[in-house]
Amino acid sequence: MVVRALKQVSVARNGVGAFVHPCRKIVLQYCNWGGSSEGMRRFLASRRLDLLATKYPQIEFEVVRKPGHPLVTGLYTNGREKVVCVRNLNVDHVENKLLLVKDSSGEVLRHYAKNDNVRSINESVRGVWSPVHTRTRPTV
Amino acid sequence: MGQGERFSTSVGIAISRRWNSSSLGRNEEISKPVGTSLTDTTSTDMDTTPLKLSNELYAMFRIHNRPYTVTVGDTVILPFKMKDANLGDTLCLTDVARIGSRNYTLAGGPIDQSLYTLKATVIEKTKRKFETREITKRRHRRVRTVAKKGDLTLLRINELTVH
Amino acid sequence: MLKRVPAVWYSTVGRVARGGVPPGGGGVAEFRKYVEEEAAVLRRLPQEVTDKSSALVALHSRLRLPEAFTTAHLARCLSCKSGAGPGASGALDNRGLNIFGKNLLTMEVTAELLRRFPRLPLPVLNAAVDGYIGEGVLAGIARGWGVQPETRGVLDRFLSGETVEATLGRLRYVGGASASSIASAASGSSIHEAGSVADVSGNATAPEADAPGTAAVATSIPLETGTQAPVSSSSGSALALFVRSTLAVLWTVSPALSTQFIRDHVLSRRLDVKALFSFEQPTRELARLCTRERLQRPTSRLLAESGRLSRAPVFIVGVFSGEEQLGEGFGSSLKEAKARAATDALMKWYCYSPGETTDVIDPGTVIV
Amino acid sequence: MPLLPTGASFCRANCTVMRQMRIRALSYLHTGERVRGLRRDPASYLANPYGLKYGSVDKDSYQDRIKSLLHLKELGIELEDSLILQCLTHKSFAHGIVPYNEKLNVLGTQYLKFKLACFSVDPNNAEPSKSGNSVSLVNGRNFDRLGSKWSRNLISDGLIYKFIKKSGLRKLIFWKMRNPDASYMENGEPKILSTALNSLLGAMLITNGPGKTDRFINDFLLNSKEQLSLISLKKEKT
Repeated sequence: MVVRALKQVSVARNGVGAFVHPCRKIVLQYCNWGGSSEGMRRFLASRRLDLLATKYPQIEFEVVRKPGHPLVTGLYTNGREKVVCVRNLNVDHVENKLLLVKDSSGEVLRHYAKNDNVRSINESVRGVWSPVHTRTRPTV
Repeated sequence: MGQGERFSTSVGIAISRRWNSSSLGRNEEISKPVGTSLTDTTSTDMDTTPLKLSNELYAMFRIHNRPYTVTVGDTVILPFKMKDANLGDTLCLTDVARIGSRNYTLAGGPIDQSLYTLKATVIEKTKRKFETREITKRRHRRVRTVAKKGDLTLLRINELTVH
Repeated sequence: MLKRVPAVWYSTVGRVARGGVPPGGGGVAEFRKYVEEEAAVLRRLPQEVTDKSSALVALHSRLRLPEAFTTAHLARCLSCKSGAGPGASGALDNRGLNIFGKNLLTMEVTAELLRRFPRLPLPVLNAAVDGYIGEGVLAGIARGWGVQPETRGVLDRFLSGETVEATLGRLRYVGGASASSIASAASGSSIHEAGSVADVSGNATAPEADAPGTAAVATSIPLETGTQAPVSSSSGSALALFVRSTLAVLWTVSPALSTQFIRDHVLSRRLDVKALFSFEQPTRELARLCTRERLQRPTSRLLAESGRLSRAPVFIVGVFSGEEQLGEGFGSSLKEAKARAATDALMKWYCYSPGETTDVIDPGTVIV
Repeated sequence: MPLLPTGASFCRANCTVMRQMRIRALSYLHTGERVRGLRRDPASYLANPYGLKYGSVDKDSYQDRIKSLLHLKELGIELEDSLILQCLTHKSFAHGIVPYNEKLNVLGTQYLKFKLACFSVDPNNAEPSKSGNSVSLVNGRNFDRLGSKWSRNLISDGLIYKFIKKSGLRKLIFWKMRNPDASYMENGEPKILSTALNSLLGAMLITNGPGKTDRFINDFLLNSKEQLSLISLKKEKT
C-alpha cells in the first residue's frame, strides 16, 4: 500500500450547522443575613429570575444559600467557570452581571491586537502570492 | 423581541430572532435579508456560474463601514456590543462588497442581495481583557488612570452561497 | 446528626422550584430509603420524575430536541449498561441504543464523505470517518453539549441533600463514582452488615452514629468496580455512548431528524482531508495512475528556479502528462520539488470533489 | 462487450497499452509459465478461479443474468452494465487495473448493517428473543434485541456467502486466489464473495437512491417469503 493514512481529528465549529449555547448552568449564591446580599436577595424575590429561566430554558439555574458575599457563577460547556462577586450591587446591576455571565462562552478574556478582526482555520481561498508565478518577474 | 421577529439596522445586517441555527423542528423560519443598504450595481442577470461551481468562496462585507474578509467557519470579532442580538441569533449580512473564488471575483458596492446569501451566528458577547491606561499631560505631575474593558461581539460565518 | 448542608432550590423551566430539602433525621434508615428510591427511579425512569430534573430539561432544550424525544429518553441515553450494576437487572440502559446509533452514524458519515470525495483511498476514508466519529471526537461533542459525568457516590449525594432528579441529568457509568454506588445500592439490605466489618477511617466529617453506613458504601466502591466488565470504563467512551444513543432515539422520532442532526453536529465540523494522506512513492504511484487512466506518462519539468548555487535554492517543478499540467511543487532540491509535484497531482486526483452531482463512482485506488 | 473505465473495449485497451509500449520498444507479452521480468499477456490472468474470462463477458450471459437472478427489473432498479461488472470484481483481481468494488462494498456494508439494525429493532419482526416489556420500548422500537446473538448472526459474511452460492452468483465474481493450490475456503472466499452483494447495494444507493435500495432490501433480502432471502437462509442454517 502506497497511500497511508495519518490520524486527524475534526475541529468543532459551534454555530456552523448547530449552535449549542455555551453557558450551561448559572449558580446564584446569596446569604440570608449579610447586607452585601441585599440586591441579590431582592433579585431572587422578584420575578426576574423566573422570567430569565423561561426565556433561556437551555440554561440550568441553581440558587444556593451560603454565608458570605453573593456570587454569580457561570458554568460553561468548555469546562471552565466564571465567578462574579456581586456584593453590594443593586437588583439591576445583579441582573446585568448575570446577563454578562450568560453571554460569555467561558473563554478567558484576552487582549486582541488592533487588526485581529477575523480568525480562520481555512486555507486562503485566493492562494498565497508567489514571485515566480507573476507574469512580470520582479527586477532588481 | 419575540420569536421570529425581524428588524433591520443601518449597519448592514438583518437580524432574525432565531435561537438556534440548527433546523430541528421548531422555528423553521429562515430570515430574509431586509437590510436598508441600497443596491446600485450588479444586475440580476449577472452570470455567477464560476462562483456557483467553486467549492471555496470568500466574501468581504462591511459592518459600520469596517471591512471583514471571511470564509465559511471563520470567527469575526466585532469591536462593539451588539445589543439587539442574542447568542445563537442568525444575522444576514447585507452589505457585501466582494465575493470571490480562487480565480473569479464578484465586486459591487454593495452587491445585489439576490445574488448571494451570507449568514453569521452570534456565538459570544464578551469583553476585552481588563487593562488600565495611564493618561498624563505634559508638565503636569498628575497621572490619571483609566480602566478599559471594551465590548466585543463574536460571530461565526455559517453560510456563504452564490445564487 | 448529619453535616449541615445549604438549602438548594432547583430552578426548572419557567419556575424556580424549591427542592432538595436536606434529609431530616439522617439515620441509616433514611439513607437506605434514599438508596432504594434512587434505584427504583433508575430502574424505571418514569417521565414524571425525569421532567423534574433541571439538568435534563436544560440539556433537552440546549440540543433543541423534538417533543417526542422525552426527558425520560434522554435519561436512558445517560445511563450506561455498566452503570446499572449486577443487582439492578432489567434496568434501562443505552446499550442497544448505542449499537444502533453507531450503525446509523457510521453509515451516514461514510455515505456523506463518499459523496463529497468519491475518490478517497480506503485507508484515508477510514481515517476521515474516524476523524469525524472517533470515540474522542464524540466525547468532545458530548462535552460541548454540556453533559456532566456523575462523579459523586450515592452517599455524597445523600449528605449534600440532593434530590434523585439531580443525578438523572448526569452521565452514569462504571468509572464514575455513581455507578458503583448504585451497584452497591442494588444490594440494598446488606449495606449495614458489610459496614460493621469495614474499616472506618478517613471519615472525620461524618459523626459517629452514621459511620458504619458511610464506610460501607465508601469501601464497597472498589469491590464493585472490580467485578464489572470493562465496558465504558472511561468517561470518554461513556460520553461517546451517550451521543450515539441520542442519535438512535432521534431516529425513532424521525429518520430525517437524525440525518439533519448528524449534519448539524458532526458533519459541520472541519476536517482537512489533505492532511490525512501520506505517500511513500508519489512519483511511482502517479505513473501507475496515468497508465490506468490512459494518460501519457508523467514527466517533470523545471518551471522556475532561484539561487541554484546559493545556500537556499528554490526550485519549482511541474509534472506534466503531455501538454497538460497535473501538479506543481517546490523544494530546495530538484528531487524534493519533483516529489512534491507528484504528491500535488495525486492529491488533486484523490481529493476531487464533484460538488452537487452525486453519482460519481470511483474505479478504485491504484495498486502499486 | 466488457467496459473499462473510459468506456473503451478491452481489445482497444490492449492496443493502447501496445502503443505506449512502443515508447519503450517492448511489445512481447508472455503467456504460460511465469518468467520474472516479462510482461504477462493479460488474457492469461484476466479470469476468475472458475475459469470465466473477464474479456469474454457479454451483456446477455452476464449482466442480464445477474439482473434476473436478483430480480432487479421487477424492483425497478437500473444499473449500468459496467457498474455491475465493477461490483462483481474484487480488488484482488488483475492487480487492480480494472475497476473494482472496494469502496462500493464499504458503502453497501454500512448500509446493509444499518438496515438490518432497523429490521431488528422493529417489534413486528418477532424473532426469537426475550419478550420486550413495554417499558423498554423507545417510541415503539425494541433496542434490547440489538447485540444479541440472533441480531449479530443476521450480519455475517457466512450468511451472505450462502446467499451468493444459492443465487448462482458465485461463478460470476472476479477475484484471484492468493494461493491457487489451497481450497476456496482457505483463500477467504466467503469474505471476498460477500463484497459482491454489498457493493451491489452500494451501487444501487448511489445511482438509484435510498428508496429503491430499501425496496431491494425489504422485498428481497429481508422478505421471509422469498426463498433466497437472508431470513430464510438463516432459518435453514438453524
